[in-house]
Amino acid sequence: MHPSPDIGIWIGGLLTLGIFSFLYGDNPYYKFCEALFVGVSAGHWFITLFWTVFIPKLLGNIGIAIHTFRTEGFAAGMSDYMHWSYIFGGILGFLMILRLFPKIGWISRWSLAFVVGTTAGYYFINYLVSNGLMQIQKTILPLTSVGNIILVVGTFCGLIYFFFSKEHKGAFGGLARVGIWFLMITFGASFGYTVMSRMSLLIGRMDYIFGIWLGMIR
Amino acid sequence: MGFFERLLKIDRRIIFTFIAVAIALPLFFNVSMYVETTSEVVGIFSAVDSLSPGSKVLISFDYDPGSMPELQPMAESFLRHCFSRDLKVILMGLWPQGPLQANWALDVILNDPDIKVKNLKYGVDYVNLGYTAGNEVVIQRMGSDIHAAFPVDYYGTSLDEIPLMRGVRNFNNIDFVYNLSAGYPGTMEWVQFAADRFHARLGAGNTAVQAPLMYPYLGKKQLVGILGGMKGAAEYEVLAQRPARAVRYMFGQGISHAVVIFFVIIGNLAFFATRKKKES
Amino acid sequence: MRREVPLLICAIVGFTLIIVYFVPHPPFSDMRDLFSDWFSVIAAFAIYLGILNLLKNSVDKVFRKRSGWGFSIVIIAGFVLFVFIGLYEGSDFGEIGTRYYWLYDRIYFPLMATMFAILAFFIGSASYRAFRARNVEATVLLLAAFFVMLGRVPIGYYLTSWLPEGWRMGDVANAIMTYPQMAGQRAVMIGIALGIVSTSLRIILGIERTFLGGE
Amino acid sequence: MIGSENKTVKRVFSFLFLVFLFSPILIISIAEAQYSLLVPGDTLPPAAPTKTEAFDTPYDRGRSITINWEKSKDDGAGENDVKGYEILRSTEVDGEYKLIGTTVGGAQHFIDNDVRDGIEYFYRIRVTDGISFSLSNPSLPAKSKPQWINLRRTNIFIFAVALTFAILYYINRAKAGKELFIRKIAGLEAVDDAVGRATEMGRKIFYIPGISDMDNMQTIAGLTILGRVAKVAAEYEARLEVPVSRSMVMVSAREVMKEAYSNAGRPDAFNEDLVYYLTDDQFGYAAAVDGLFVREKPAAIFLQGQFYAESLILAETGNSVGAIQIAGTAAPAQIPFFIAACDFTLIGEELFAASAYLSRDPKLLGSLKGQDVGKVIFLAAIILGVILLSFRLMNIGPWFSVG
Repeated sequence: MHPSPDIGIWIGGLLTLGIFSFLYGDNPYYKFCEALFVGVSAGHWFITLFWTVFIPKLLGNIGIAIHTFRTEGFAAGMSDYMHWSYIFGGILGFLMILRLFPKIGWISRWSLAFVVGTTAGYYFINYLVSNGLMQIQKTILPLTSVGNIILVVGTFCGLIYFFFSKEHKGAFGGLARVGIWFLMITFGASFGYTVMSRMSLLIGRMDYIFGIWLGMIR
Repeated sequence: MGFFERLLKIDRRIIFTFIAVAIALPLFFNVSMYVETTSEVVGIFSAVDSLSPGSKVLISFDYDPGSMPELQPMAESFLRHCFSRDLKVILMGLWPQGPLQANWALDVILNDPDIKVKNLKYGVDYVNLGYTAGNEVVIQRMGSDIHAAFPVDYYGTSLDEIPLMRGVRNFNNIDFVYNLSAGYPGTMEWVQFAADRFHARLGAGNTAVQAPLMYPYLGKKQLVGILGGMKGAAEYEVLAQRPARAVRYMFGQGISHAVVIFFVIIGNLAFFATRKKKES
Repeated sequence: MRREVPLLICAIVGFTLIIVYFVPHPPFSDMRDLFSDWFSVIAAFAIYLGILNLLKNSVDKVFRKRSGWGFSIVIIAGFVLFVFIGLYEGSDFGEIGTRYYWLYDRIYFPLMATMFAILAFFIGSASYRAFRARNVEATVLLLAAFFVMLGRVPIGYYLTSWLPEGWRMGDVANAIMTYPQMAGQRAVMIGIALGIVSTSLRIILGIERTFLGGE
Repeated sequence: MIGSENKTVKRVFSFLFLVFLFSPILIISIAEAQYSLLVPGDTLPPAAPTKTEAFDTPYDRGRSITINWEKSKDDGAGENDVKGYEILRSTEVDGEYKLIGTTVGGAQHFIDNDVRDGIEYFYRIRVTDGISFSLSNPSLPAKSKPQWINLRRTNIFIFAVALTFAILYYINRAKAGKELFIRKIAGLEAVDDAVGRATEMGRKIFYIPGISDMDNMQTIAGLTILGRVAKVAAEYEARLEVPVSRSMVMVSAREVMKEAYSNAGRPDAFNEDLVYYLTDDQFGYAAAVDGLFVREKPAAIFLQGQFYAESLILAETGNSVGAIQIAGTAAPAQIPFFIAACDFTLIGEELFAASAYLSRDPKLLGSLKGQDVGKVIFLAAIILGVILLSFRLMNIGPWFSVG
């Protein structure tokens, strides 16, 4: 056994044990790790957004816009003008912050509406294409093998289950029931498939505790 | 309360203990197990194997240290395969942590004796483009111009000054795209943008959770193959005839699966035993 | 102003982004990228609101000495430490070798990876409870999980290696994944596509407006 | 002795002479092995590519020219030694051609995305077998320009319009007062019971709207459901708390709850602190919410929205404290865990149907009916396509592909 001399490894190891202690039950050790985690991760996200979005995306683009204006004036091309548009992004962000002042806080809804509108428009097309049409295209298969038959029947019945405006009764209900079985196979299979992933995460942590930290594994 | 009733309501901490032991114990033994290969993994392996030397492979590292146990072995065995086939490798990340993961994998592989003798040069044989924010939009930009999506590489060198990148403008100049993904943005986005819109040849390595979601995309046009979780990583190592970490970890993996299955069986036995009792 | 303007913005922006898909001509072609960049900028502003809320709640707890106020100090200290060092390090804060990276690697990462790894235990306890052959549906769920779980590890191979190739556990698991699993997956995906198309439409048309609140 | 030495010297010399004599052959054979120089005909360069044509890449934003050529006769046939093609470009037909890109052997087209709109470019293709080259004739000039409409996406446009029309049609019918049947969704029937139980037990209700931001449709759907749950909670006078992981979701959730409480006639019961931010971090949030669950022991937990790996961490902990759990997500990977650990789970599309189901607003119900019409269209397409393809009549698959 050769425990690591690195204090950082010890901190990491102790925090690892602290989180694991939750499995036994809630306790002050876990509460400490949880509180630290919340504070530290909130800080991490704040810093990440600050240095990867706020500075380069907002200030960076406006900086480029000002620079091109000073060097090229009005001769700049269309794409150069696009940099100016980030001011709108900045304004929408600023409106969001106004939420802090109860009297004019409602104006942040404009930014919210912008975000939701963008999402709606983008999702409409993208899901229609990639989740809808492309999957239909792939389901149009010749019924020449057992596999293809299962695929077509399964997709068909599965979709029947999602019908909302028709009662699942009679033949229709039968199809929906077959659909549920297919869905159950899907969920069972992905659950089983995932077990492996989760176990490997634990292997990684155990390797850290016994290998890197305590030096018990060669 | 009878034995079976108590078994049905077993304290979950007992299950936790079994799992912990099942995972920890095998780490102390060095056992390698037989790994069967599947067609999804062979799909990627043979796609890479059939590329002619000098072909360009793009690897996108779309994960962070959280998924290292599963994805890092995949990254390493894939890189080794590329280098041993004399392919040119372009690394990048859609996750901020991606390029770091890439460098860690490079560090391991470039120090491998078989690869070291090739004396590979940065900028000629491989390059790390770094990270650009923007998720799938980055892929879309790469479809029109990689130099616009990544004006400089990880170390701040202009792409125009990197020999490897000179003739590479978009997906037309890339012979294979390999994506290591742990979520969003990841394989789904690469399929939707790189494969669907720009017709890139795409393979992926996924965490085992994500892999089943990608099965619908399998096929020549969207995904030539997929590595799912540690099993996929181990398969690739076996195909490349270089068993490494993933193959070693498979032992603990197997034992822990056995524990879960064991409890599922026990649970069902107890369930039927108590039900019979109730009926009688 | 409070209700109409947001609904108008929503409708215009949403409709524009649908149209943009069919119009490759600039500036429409760049609209999607641009809007997604704006979103990031808005999110970067908005995080101040969340952080202020977190700090306010923590400080409140400390001053009112509510139960667990000591842990609120830990929250504040952790936050201040990361933000202070992160701002000090500058835009290269994440590079290997910086102080920030040390903190990230030794404090944040172990916490994150362990919380993630806890799933290994929970997946065990969840499968013990959930996978019982209570009825037909539950049995189907159980069997699919059982075969795939076994098929993905070498034990499955050892148990069934006497069977002819193509009928072993690994092959069964693969067959489940490639056919019925994929069929169900597709049904779910197509359903979601329709659900999203319809919800998007309701939002763009202003029929669905709960997220904006009232007057 | 001398004689024998002489003999040795002689032998060495004659050996060296022989080596000298045969050295050209040796060198050539080594070279042959290295470069296959002596294979008959290989001093010849590969046949030049033909029919080089360049044109504006169709249906794009401009700044792109597509180049097609017919591959060299030695590519895949003939000498079969083509290593690749190099694409050369110039702005004058007999000007200086510069290398702009390369492809592997077998390729027949290249897209040049490094051009300026409105400028004429000429292209030549150079084929190489690793030693020698051949050049194609220059292409006719090509100019790039942006297009207004992407006609390749006409099929998608038609589907989008058809679905929109179906949904709008039924919304209008519902507005006109036509009764619509909606099947039972168990998870949503349970909302009232769950809230009622919390009231009886005097414990809290937690509502988790997923961990994504407002740029995710599931979050928006989750917030809509929050509106209905909050209204029920306000009516039952149960305490509902919403810890969130995104600031914008916090802002929206407060609006939603405030409105719900005032609709329920209890605006005074609403307090902004019922919605609070924890951290943006996925697992940091999971750790904190787990802590809340075990300490507050809520009677009911709602998990509605976009979830990732933390789904099971939350659901298992919620289950261990004995809460009634109603989950809903369209993240296919997480549905199995919710099914395993929660009492009720809304699967995929059901999450998006929930707001209509709970509100019973005719307009929303109408849109559900419209969705079903979409399903009929898709199912019909699958049946038709499968039949046509099975009898080898035609393949309608491409109708659904993306241009």
